[in-house]
Amino acid sequence: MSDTLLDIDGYSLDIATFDGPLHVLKDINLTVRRGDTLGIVGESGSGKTVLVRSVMGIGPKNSDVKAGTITFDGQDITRLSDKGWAKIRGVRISMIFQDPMTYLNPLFSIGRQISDVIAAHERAAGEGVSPKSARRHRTEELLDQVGLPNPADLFDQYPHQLSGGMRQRVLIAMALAGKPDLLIADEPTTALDVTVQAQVLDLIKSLVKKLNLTVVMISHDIGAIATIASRCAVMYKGEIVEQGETNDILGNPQHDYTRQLLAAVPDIEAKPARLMAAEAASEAPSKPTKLLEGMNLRKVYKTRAGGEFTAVNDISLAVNTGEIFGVVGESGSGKSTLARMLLRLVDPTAGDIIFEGQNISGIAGEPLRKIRQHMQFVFQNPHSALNGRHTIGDAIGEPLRIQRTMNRRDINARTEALLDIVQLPRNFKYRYPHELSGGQKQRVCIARAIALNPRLLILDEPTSALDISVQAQVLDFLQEVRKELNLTYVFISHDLAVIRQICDRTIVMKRGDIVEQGDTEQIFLHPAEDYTKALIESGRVTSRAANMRA
Amino acid sequence: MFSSIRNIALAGLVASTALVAPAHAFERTDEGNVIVFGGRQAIPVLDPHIRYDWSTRMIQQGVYDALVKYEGDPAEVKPWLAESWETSEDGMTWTFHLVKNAKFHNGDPVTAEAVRYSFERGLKLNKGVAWMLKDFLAPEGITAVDDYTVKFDLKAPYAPFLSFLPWWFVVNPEQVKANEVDGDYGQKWLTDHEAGSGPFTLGRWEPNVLYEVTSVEDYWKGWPQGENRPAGVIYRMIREPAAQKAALQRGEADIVEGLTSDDYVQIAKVPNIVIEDHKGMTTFGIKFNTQKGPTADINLRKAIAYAMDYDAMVAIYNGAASLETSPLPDAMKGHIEVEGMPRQDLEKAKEYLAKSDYPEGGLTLDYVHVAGLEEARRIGLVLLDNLKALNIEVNIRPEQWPNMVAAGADVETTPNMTSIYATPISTDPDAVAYQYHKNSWGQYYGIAHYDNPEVSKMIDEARAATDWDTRANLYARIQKQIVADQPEVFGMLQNRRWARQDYLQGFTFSPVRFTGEVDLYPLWIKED
Amino acid sequence: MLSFTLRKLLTVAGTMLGIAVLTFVITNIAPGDPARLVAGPNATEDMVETIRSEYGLDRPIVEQFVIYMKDLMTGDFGTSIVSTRPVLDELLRYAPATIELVLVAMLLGIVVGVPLGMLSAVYKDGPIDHVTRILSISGVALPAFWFGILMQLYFSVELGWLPVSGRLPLVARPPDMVTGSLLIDSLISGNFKTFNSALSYIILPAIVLSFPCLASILRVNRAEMIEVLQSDYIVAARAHGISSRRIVAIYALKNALLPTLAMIGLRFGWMLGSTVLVETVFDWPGIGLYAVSSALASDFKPVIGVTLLIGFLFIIANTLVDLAYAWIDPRLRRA
Amino acid sequence: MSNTEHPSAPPMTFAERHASQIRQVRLYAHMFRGSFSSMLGLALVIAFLFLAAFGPWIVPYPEDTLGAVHMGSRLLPPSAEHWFGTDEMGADIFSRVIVGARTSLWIGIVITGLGALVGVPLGIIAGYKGGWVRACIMRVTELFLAVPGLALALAIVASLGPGLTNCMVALAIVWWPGYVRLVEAKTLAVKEELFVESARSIGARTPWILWHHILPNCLSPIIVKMSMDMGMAILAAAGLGFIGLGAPPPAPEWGAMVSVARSYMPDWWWYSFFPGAAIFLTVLGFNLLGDGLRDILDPRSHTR
Repeated sequence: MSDTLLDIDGYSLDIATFDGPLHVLKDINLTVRRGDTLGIVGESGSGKTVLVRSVMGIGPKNSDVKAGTITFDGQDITRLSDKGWAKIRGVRISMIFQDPMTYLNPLFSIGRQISDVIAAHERAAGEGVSPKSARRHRTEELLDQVGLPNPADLFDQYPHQLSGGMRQRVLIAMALAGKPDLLIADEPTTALDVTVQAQVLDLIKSLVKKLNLTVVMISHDIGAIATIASRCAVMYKGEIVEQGETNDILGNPQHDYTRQLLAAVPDIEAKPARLMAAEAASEAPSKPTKLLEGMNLRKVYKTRAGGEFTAVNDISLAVNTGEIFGVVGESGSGKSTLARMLLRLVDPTAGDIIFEGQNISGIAGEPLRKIRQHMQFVFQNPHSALNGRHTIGDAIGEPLRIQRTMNRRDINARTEALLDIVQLPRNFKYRYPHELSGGQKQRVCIARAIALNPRLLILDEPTSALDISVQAQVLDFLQEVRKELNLTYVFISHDLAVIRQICDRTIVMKRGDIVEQGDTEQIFLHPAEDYTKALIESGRVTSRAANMRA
Repeated sequence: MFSSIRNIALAGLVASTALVAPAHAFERTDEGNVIVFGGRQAIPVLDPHIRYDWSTRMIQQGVYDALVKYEGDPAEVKPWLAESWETSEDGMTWTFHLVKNAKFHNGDPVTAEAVRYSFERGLKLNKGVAWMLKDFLAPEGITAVDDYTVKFDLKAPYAPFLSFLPWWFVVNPEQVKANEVDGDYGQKWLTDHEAGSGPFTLGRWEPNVLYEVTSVEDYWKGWPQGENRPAGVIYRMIREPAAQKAALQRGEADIVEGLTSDDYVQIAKVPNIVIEDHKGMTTFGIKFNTQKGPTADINLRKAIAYAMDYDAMVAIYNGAASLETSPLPDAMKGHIEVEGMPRQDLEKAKEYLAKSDYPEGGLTLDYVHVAGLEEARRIGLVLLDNLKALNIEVNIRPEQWPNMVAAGADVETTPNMTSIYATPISTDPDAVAYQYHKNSWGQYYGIAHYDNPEVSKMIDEARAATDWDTRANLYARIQKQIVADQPEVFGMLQNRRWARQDYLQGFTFSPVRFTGEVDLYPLWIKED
Repeated sequence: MLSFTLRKLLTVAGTMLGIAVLTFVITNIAPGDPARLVAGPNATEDMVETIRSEYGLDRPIVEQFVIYMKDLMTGDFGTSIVSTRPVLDELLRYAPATIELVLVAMLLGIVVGVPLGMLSAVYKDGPIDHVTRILSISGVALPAFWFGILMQLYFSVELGWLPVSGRLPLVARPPDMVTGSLLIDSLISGNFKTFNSALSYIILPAIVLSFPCLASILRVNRAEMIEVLQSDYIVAARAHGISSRRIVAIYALKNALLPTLAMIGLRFGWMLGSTVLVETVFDWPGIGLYAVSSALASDFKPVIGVTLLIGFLFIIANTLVDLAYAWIDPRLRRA
Repeated sequence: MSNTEHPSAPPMTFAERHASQIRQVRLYAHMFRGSFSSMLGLALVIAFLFLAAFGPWIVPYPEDTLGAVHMGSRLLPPSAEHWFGTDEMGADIFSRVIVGARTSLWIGIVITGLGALVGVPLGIIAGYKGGWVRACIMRVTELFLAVPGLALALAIVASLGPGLTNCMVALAIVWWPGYVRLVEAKTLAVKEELFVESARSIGARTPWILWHHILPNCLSPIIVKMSMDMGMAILAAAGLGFIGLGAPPPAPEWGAMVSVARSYMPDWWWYSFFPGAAIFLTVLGFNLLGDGLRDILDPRSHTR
């Protein structure tokens, strides 16, 4: 038996589109030996998912293998028939998927789905299908193995009754059901909350050890890769630009792209530049004036079943003029609801919002409309924050058309000026959002937000939908804009490293409550709450991995 | 599939019939043969004093008897429950002597009291047939002199009295009273039950599907066909002409009534199928609004009458119609052929048009017909085509019957032209002449709102006169005057047609029956 | 659960009431005069008046409305002026035929539509797919009345295989009424001859009625299957080695069935509406024919009654669909 | 990253400025061409529109479409002279079928137009406003949808009286709720999009949002539905015509022609066959077109 389990040799793949063929994979060479743990790092569009799916024979439609071969355990599986795959896919190679919600069939119970997989394997192995009870037993064993409590009860439950982390464990159990030779993990932690991410990674790590698995894991998260993989490859635009021992690559990156990528990851341990600057200037801060205050804000939603769900529970905060105010929390912590309440996009159930000394919680109609030009919002997802049917020029000009009485030519001039500010070419005004990259779109959103010269900008996770390298650019750019236009920011994020770099003061939210608040550096260095500590710790994993060379 | 359809058409009906038609089509039951009649019209209410459309009356005639019965062509009043009768000199009193052996289906004898009760019931309910007699007969005017003699005292002399009596069926008072609810004279019960003495009793009664009558073995008057008496008749609803035709060809029906005129021509060629084609009494006229609008102008009316292509009217029926020669149908007593009845003559039409208020034409007239009446629609098309010559446009408007009558009840809302089929209820000329009386305004047949005081006066006189010669003379003058006044385009008398299997025997025609109506009593099936 | 049922019942009652108001208003937009029709052509004005007052048609429309609504509350649908019978009795008489026809047609639509939809989704863009696609769109585009006539012509008149119209042969005594469905009743009474002939009578109208339904079920099922087959969990199932046949027949079908169910509910109502045409063509003695003949006679109480009944059946069908939804989809099950 | 200077670019040509739209159109055309059934639909619709536009000038017997009567040439089978044969009044069926396209086009446009005109605004308002406004609108809509359209339309026409106008009114009355439901559902989805919230955050008024953001994003399904409904409305009107409540004579309306012609089955099959086939092909054309449009405009929603 050869030691090499998977060998990808000179593999190139095109996908046919209307605009011509897209070279998705270019001359990929990879070798995985038994017992290897290989990580593939790359940003969105780098082709890493296409690559691993090709290994499974579930690559995209309209794809065309241009050159090269994929060999699995001595067998060429590049162009295998469905029948051939039946003996390999799921049996000898199996996969853990990215989003545990969409990869579990919502209509079938957990147990049913896993035991079906077991049955399929038995069939493929030609052993004959074991009785239901035996499969059930094996299923419960698997569920137990991935650390799920009460496997017997879980057997009859449905995916929607489980949390994200549990679902990911179920998917892992499914992948292990056939005792595969090769396990492929496709961004297994991306869709999870940071605190859960760490647990899942730990589970995978322990399983690798216990079951002596061969693993190929792809991720955009260097931290995750560093945790699992002993070897690692970096993909960029369909090519593998670098591969080798993980420690070597992270510690001593050779390729420019790898270096850029690592540099882009914010260093959670680094003392923020602004503090150093402030210390250097040792300027006595002028007495802060309050720009925005939220008092006893509370938001209760009615659920469909007739119950109530408290998204934000009695929160008070004050944002000073000129500062960057951070809000940290995981998904479901109520931070987005809070942000929207501050802007009156969501009406608070109780509490007051005071902007520049004016209580805006009760106003409506024209006064509210007028006040909105002073405070603007930048949304998390730039892909859906722009109307796909408007050109970029329309999108940037829209606030001007709504709030100002300007003629067409003035609006046009201002739009071009704004494009200059956000460092986009002027001819972008004729483009449509779908033609722009994520970072460009976020710039457009920012241009839109600053079009009316607001005093306050609320940024709701402005970078979390973007690739790491782009994130860094946008963050830098946001700082620049702030300086230039003298803005006050409320910055919402789940990423503590980012918060530490830019925020003056921060609140930490959990399930609608503030668990900790105060000076950012203070919170970071001396976290009082376990929750905060956990958040910081999970941030450290990635940060440490990326900053090994430092 | 399409080519197959073409094949049918090319090969003709013969081939397809041969394919599907069984040798014997009538239904056989243990009791004997059951004749199947395919018809389009439902029988919602059987009560003889409430409804009397053709399909209803066909079954009523089967299960009930009246004092007298219409038979033959020309129709004659034959003694039935009454074996004889006499009138007083002044025409005010009518006395009828009943047969002694008639009995209801439950065994009760048919007595003078039953007759009295039936007439009283009809008059008091004031529905259905009531209009025929109510102006001349009060319930109190009927007396049962003895068990088998009944006397009617009229309020005024009324010559047509006898001609209406065939439609006044006699019900069994005992049965009706037993099933009375809240003093409704048994209306609810008689809707789908019968209390009669006729040759048939009710069998299966499935509204909108089929209505069955079964023959009474010991019918008091006996059976003309003797041993060949059928076990019964099923009146089956077949609404589509195409389906009727198919049913006939496939032997699912023995006689059908609702084919298109072209179908009759076509199906006549099929072996074993016989077309009954008889001259009817239903007149067709395009009635003008003689009081209001452009058609109040007699010259315009004459112009239209002369522009009409009368031959096309007959052609629409494939020749199975004859043109009216008088307002009265040919089969009616007192009918004369009026001279100068308009026929198509464009010269004359234009002359009259020139004399009218619209010498150049250039107007649009409404032509209203009852929605769903195919021939009326097509006559409208002919009219539309013909009046183009006079530069008159026609707007064809199908209307539901009640709406049409409602609009026609008032001079103001009466359309310019309305197509009216009128079937006289009796053979007495008054039945048609009275349509031209001013008192008929508001009725469907009075939709022309024709008003000639002289004509009205003559009609009244003729009604009261007991002497036939006097009446005949009056009716002749009436007919001429009406034609001269042209209150309508006098159309044609359509033939009554049925298609039947040749083994169906005993079919008799009588013009006084309604369209489609057949006397079920003498029918029988001749088996090879 | 109890309050849920209660709420549901209240909604149904509200909808029914709404339909009653709606149809009453609609049918009284223009004043027809059914009394004159039933009085007969020669009736005098006072005779028409007798009938009008007997049916309350001489009262102001508002008063008629109030009376009708009051009666409706007690389950009285009024009286048909043409047949002089209570509308409710007539509805009960005619409804079984329609329901039988619609259910048979629905069954046909599902039994043919779902597998065909599956097939064409699996062999997307193949020849089967092209044929079913044209078929499915033609099905929706076919005028039912015209198609019905063509079918009669071919299968009844030319081939002589099936009866032209009606529900049962004339001499065949209908089986004892239990459910009102001839097919079921004849089976219950063990009368297979009647069952066979009832079947031969129902085939053509059921095919004609089901064709558009079949087409849209096919279409929805195909589209859903295509989408489901591309979904992540199917990709996962494939990756886990589950056989294609099993994926299509069990996993994907169940997911695709949900929207198909919604379509079935929708089409059920649509078919009830189409019976107006199909029953006319085939002389099927159901509520569609009853509605048409009543409407043509301006006899509106039956029209309102039929509309209410159809609305009610539609609501029942949709409730059943909802239940089936909950049965299939665990996310909708209540704790 | 430093601030790069953008030299003012030379003025762009039209093609450059609209490069993206041009590409989009080409993409649509490409996808459309690739589908046989879509092209068939387009061909049928174009043929139909052509006949509707020029019908009266190209038919061999124009006077037959206005009610000319030729009793001598009744019910002739298809021949070189009369391609589709003649009807019971001797009129050329070919001419009448072709001119009937006009009536049908008019029916389709009026019914779908009215339906969309009433339904779309109501749907947008219901979806966007929510609360009691939505409750009111949707209740009424559901009420209409609870009764099958054809049954309701039948009741309306029966009450109004037969005729083409009444038919169209009746069908429009039962047609709009479909648009309300479609647009409401779509609006509910679009409303949740960030760009709507974004527009609110810059202080856009509700009408602005409805007009600039919600409506354009609801347009694809509306266009698809309208295309489909053109066919379905023609079909429904033909159904009413068949019952005998449609266009009065001599208007060449297909449904009414089939209605009359059914009495002439099967011996004079061509009389009902050709008008029926015309209905079928027209409805088929609009449905195929709509289906094709959906594939390119609105690939996600596929339920009707």
